[in-house]
Amino acid sequence: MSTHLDPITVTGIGLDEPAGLIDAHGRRRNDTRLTPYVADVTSDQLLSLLRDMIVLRRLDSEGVALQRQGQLGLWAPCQGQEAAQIGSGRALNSDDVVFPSYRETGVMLARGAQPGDYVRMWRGEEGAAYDPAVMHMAPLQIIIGAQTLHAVGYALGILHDGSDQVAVTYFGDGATSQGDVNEAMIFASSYRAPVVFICQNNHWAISEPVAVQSQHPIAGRAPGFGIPSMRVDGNDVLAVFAATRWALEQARGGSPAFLELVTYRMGPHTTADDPTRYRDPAELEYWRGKDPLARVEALLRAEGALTDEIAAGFAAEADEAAMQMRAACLSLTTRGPLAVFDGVYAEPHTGIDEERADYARYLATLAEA
Amino acid sequence: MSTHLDPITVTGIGLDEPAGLIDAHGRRRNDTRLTPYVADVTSDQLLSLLRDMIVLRRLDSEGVALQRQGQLGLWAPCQGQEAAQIGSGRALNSDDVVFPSYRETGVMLARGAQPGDYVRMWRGEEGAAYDPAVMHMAPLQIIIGAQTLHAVGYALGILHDGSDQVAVTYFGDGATSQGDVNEAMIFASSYRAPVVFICQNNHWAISEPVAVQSQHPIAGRAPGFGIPSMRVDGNDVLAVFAATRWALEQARGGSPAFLELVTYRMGPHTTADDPTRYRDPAELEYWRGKDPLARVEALLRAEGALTDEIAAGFAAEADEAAMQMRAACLSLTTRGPLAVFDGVYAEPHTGIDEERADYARYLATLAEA
Amino acid sequence: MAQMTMGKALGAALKQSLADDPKVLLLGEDIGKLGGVFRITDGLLDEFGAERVIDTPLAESGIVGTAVGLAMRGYRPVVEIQFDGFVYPAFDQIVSQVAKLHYRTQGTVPMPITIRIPWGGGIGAAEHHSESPEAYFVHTAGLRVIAVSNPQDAYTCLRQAIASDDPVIFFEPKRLYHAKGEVDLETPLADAAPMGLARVVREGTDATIVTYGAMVRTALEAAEAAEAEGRSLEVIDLRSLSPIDYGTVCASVRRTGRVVVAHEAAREAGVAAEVIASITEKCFTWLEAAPLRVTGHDIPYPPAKLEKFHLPDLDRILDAVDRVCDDEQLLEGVDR
Amino acid sequence: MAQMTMGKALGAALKQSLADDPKVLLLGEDIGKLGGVFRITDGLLDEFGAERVIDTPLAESGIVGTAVGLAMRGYRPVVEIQFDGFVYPAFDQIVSQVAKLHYRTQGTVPMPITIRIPWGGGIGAAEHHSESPEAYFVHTAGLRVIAVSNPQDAYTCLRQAIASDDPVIFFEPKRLYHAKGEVDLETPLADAAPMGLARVVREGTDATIVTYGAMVRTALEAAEAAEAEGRSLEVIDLRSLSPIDYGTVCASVRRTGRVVVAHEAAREAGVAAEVIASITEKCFTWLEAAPLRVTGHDIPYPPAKLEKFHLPDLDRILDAVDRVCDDEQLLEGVDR
Ligand SMILES: Cc1ncc(C[n+]2csc(CCOP(=O)(O)OP(=O)(O)O)c2C)c(N)n1
Ligand SMILES: Cc1ncc(C[n+]2csc(CCOP(=O)(O)OP(=O)(O)O)c2C)c(N)n1
Ligand SMILES: [Mg+2]
Ligand SMILES: [Mg+2]
Repeated sequence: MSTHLDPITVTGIGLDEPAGLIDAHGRRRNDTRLTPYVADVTSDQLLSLLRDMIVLRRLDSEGVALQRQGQLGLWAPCQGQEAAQIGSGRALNSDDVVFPSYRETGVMLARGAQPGDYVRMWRGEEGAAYDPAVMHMAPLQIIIGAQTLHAVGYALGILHDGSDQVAVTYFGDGATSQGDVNEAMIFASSYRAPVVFICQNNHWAISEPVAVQSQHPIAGRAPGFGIPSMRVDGNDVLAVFAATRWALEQARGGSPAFLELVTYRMGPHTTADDPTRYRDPAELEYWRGKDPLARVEALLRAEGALTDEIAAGFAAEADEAAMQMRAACLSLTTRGPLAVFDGVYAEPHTGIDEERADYARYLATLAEA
Repeated sequence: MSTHLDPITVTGIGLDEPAGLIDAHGRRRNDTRLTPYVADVTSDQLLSLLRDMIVLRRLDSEGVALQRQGQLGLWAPCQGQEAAQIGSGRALNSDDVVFPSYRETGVMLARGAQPGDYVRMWRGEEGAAYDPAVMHMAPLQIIIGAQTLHAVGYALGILHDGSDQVAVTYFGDGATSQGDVNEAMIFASSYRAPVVFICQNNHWAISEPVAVQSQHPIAGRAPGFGIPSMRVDGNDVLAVFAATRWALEQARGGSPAFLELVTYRMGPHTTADDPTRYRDPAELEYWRGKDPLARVEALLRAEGALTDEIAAGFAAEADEAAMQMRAACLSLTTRGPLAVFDGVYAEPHTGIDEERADYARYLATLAEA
Repeated sequence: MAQMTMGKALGAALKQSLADDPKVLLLGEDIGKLGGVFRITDGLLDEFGAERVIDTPLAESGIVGTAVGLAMRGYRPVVEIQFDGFVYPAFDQIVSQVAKLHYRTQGTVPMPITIRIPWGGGIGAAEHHSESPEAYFVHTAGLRVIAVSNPQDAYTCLRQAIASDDPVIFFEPKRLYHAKGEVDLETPLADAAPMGLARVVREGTDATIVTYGAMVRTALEAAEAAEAEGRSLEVIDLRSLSPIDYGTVCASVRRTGRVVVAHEAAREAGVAAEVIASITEKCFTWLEAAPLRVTGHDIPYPPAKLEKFHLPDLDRILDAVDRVCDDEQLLEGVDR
Repeated sequence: MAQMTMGKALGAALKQSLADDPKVLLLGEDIGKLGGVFRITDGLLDEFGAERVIDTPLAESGIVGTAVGLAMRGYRPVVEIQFDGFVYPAFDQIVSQVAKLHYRTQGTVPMPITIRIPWGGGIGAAEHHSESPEAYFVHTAGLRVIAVSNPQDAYTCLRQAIASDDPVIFFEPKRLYHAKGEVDLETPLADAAPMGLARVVREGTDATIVTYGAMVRTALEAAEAAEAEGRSLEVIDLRSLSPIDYGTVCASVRRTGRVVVAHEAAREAGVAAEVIASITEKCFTWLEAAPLRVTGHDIPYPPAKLEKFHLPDLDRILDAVDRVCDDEQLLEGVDR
């Protein structure tokens, strides 16, 4: 009997070295496609990307801590994906609109999230973490891949309005197996929708290595749909920044674009997960060597832009942000019982009115007793 | 405002000439990839492919006639696709298993369908046209693309059984937009399932030109999923035969394969359709010039294998097959009222028993009245 | 007032909605040049252009998911699902996104999407072309569900559905597409009865038939036949399947005390079960007999030649009316 | 007899089924090395290998569609849907293929597929992780639907479901995964009560509570609390939601005359509506009061912190019992 039912679990990363601008030792590399897109990026800007990554890592570990302490129901850590999220998120215009999955804490940061925004949903207080209109960001999406179609529809609206905004959607390597994500590429291609697909290939979909989904580089799928794509070192914040600019340029120029950001989920899938059950510790070690923060830090230190003082400042900012997030979390209050009926419909609805009334009657009997 | 919401309707056929072995004038062409696969094909075999195509065209027009005469509820003509269906269907081993869409009359023919098999479903007598086990062919599938996943599952079973059969699935250009078809390619690739995907790109999905689904050759999508593919002239029966052998070889060798057969739906989508509402008559004329029957006839006549006498024999066989189909159609009987409950469940079911009994009671009251 | 078919009335509603509000867009398979397989959108491409009457790739999840994004951008997408049986690939986007997004965003993001579904059997169609999936959507909180039975309601309710800030699943009985009726195209939308209300389409005193869609006509025929036998049946067209207008339904039941609920869809956990459970709860002391269901059997929709044995018809409705009115037979009935 | 959690009992059932029949295969996301997010398949990959315990790509339609093909090849696929809210992408394959293929082929092609769904709320989970979609499947002819409430039934019914030649949607209440009970692993399958039967889990005389899944425990608690107040409640665990064992249900209702039906799922066109419509039809003359429903509200599942205001609990069941037993309050009730 064949053993092919067991998908090969060797990933394609060695096959096709992703494009990058900073190597794992923090040295600049040239890339003919990417370099032009960051010619204007100063050390200060790179520092500011590093700052966001440092703050993000701190927020992320605070999220884990809050969950461990029972203050959050769940948390989906993004440790290891800071460059992918900050590098791409920071490349967007403020009125570009993001359609994220649940793991995009870093994109939220790049979009200017307020402290409470990070925790409201994970604490189970509300369905959406933030106001989508304020953040220019759709609610975090849990149904794998569903948001990619929303992005395409939104992008059709952009086209229709004649605006130069772009819809940008984030999803994982696992998500690429969903019909929706493929349909999204097809719709985007047929309508030339101004949408950028950003796949963070973090090598795992919970316990499944990326090879279960794809035994070939994921970025290789998009061209078949007529969508130009790039496979980029997702742990290289400068490369991600450059590639995102490239992709946005495509989108503003009339074509969707696709990025595969090759990165790694250093933590568990969520705080409910135990990766020791399925993951070789050596793999984690290997990826620690490619830490997205370390390499840009090394570069900036080597180039003299990052000093101990600046680093200490960033750490303090990060601690402050984490404290604010914690404080916001602890100050969240739970709505009352009848709030469960709020917002189901936008217009009056006899059914919900009757149920609310009956539930209020019931609550009154409890109060009496 | 952009006009991109109107997908471009120029198809990619000129972009990338599909592979072929017989040109539109009935002259042999060489193709380094395809020619080796038909080195053994004699004139007699080619004649026999032509015979099937002639019979198929006749059956197909009889189906239309039966529908017009009120004997069938619907018919999905395959005129123009004879080479695609006969060329591929005849290349299969008898125990390969086909997962068709609703338009695969020619594949049914190649699989040895009995006269009644062509009409039973379209007349509305039964859900399945034939016995799947006898035909090695799943029931005709109406839900676009659903059968492609069944083929992959079946192919996993083949792998598991260590058999050298292949699951072969047919679908249209429109179907390639469905999530299911993309998921099927992904599953097939991950498990290296012995499945052949045959897309008959007949240029239309009802009224939508193929460019609504894809503005690039459809065969270009498969390699992105890690599936080798070929884009073949679907009106060239020899090329289709060759390409199918190539694809089957891939599948028996441990890899799925994908064929795009570039062909044309010369008739309406179904007998319920009116293509004059959306199709330029010049396009039809253009494709008449590429008629799949005409070119192989021309070749066989030029090579002396086809004589008037043989042609007359084929025509007579075709008439005979059509007459048998008509006779089978007219002799079909409708099951009685209580038959609606048959076959819902494989095991006893109290719910259905009760409903059947109640309906029988009701029918008895009618009989009394 | 104009005489027109339901199909034309639906087309007129789409046309008026497109004309009234530039945010209205149509999406679907073959709705452009072809005008849809039922020609409901006939002429709209020419009049409003390919930016507003959009032929989509062949993928229902894609269509509905795209509509969600358009709604987030402030549009009012009107989706045509080609046939009832093809809505299931879009089920996830409808149930997990369309129905929930307004709630998920604490009411900040409305989902003014209308999903039109040519619906039901009785037209001798192939498999998957005669489904009655309404109960799935009625059971899904966050959606409104409308089912029309005549050209006037088709026209008015479709405009109301499109104008609604809530998502509406809009069922159009295929076998009535060619049925004609008077349609008032003039009355301003604001003056029309809301789509949420049921309507007593025939008054009667002995029993109430509650139904909707194509079955309204069958129920009216049954009521006429019953009248010949001296039985007076009230017929109610629910129109809105979610929410259901129990005010109208219960008022009738309290008068007649006897109820038959009819629909084409399967019986188990169908809309009739909902109606009967609610009627029983709200009108128990008025009921003189157990409310009965007349529905499609709990079987997959059968092949076309057998559909007449599946679909409730006049005789099956009258059979149930007999049973609900005949207290002796009723007692026998419950004993089996 | 062994004490074990429901989770372990389910794992034992899978293991036994894999051991008994080489045609049984498991398919799902993360069911291999991880043993599933709930660890139900823990250890099975090691024991039976990757050819029989198959981690799939992340696509539910793909999983179920693949299972259909495997079933056509003669296999008995057992699918794990990771959470209730992720079954919707597979809805088309379930409704149009799994449920209909046997009928479509005039009974020649069986579909012995079991689709396991970790199910329901009460565990403080994120959105889409607490759904109760059972009514969708109950309404779908061609499927059987099972919902278990204790380790023994979990073990026995899952083995029966896998052995059945019909497709079974198998609901496992997540919040009981860790609840322990006695499990008899020895009795041959042929000697066990069929999964299609309901079970009286507590006898009583004043009213009948009909429920299933995690709510059985809540109903039992309610019955105990009621007993303290001198009211005797009978509790029925339906187990099979399609078909429903009305023999057992009606026998109880004819004794008590009063009924409350409880479930977590939304109320409109839910399983309780089905049960009440059928009870009313079959037991009308025995009913002393209108049967009442205690269900989740007709809202999308709320954020975790609010779920306690959504899920029926002991008090809400007792409230309904009070109303169903108190004829005066009942009359008030119906008037509102
Ligand atoms: C439709 C659906 N199926 C299954 C799940 C359960 N699930 C949540 S996350 C996840 C893995 C996703 O992997 P990937 O797309 O790579 O994203 P990552 O978590 O690595 O960021 C799964 C299977 C889901 N949320 N939605
Ligand atoms: C899920 C689904 N959606 C829509 C339809 C309606 N429909 C039937 S055939 C068809 C066009 C199919 O086009 P294509 O895949 O190119 O196949 P062809 O008919 O050209 O052979 C459509 C939209 C369907 N049968 N199933
Ligand atoms: Mg991942
Ligand atoms: Mg086609």
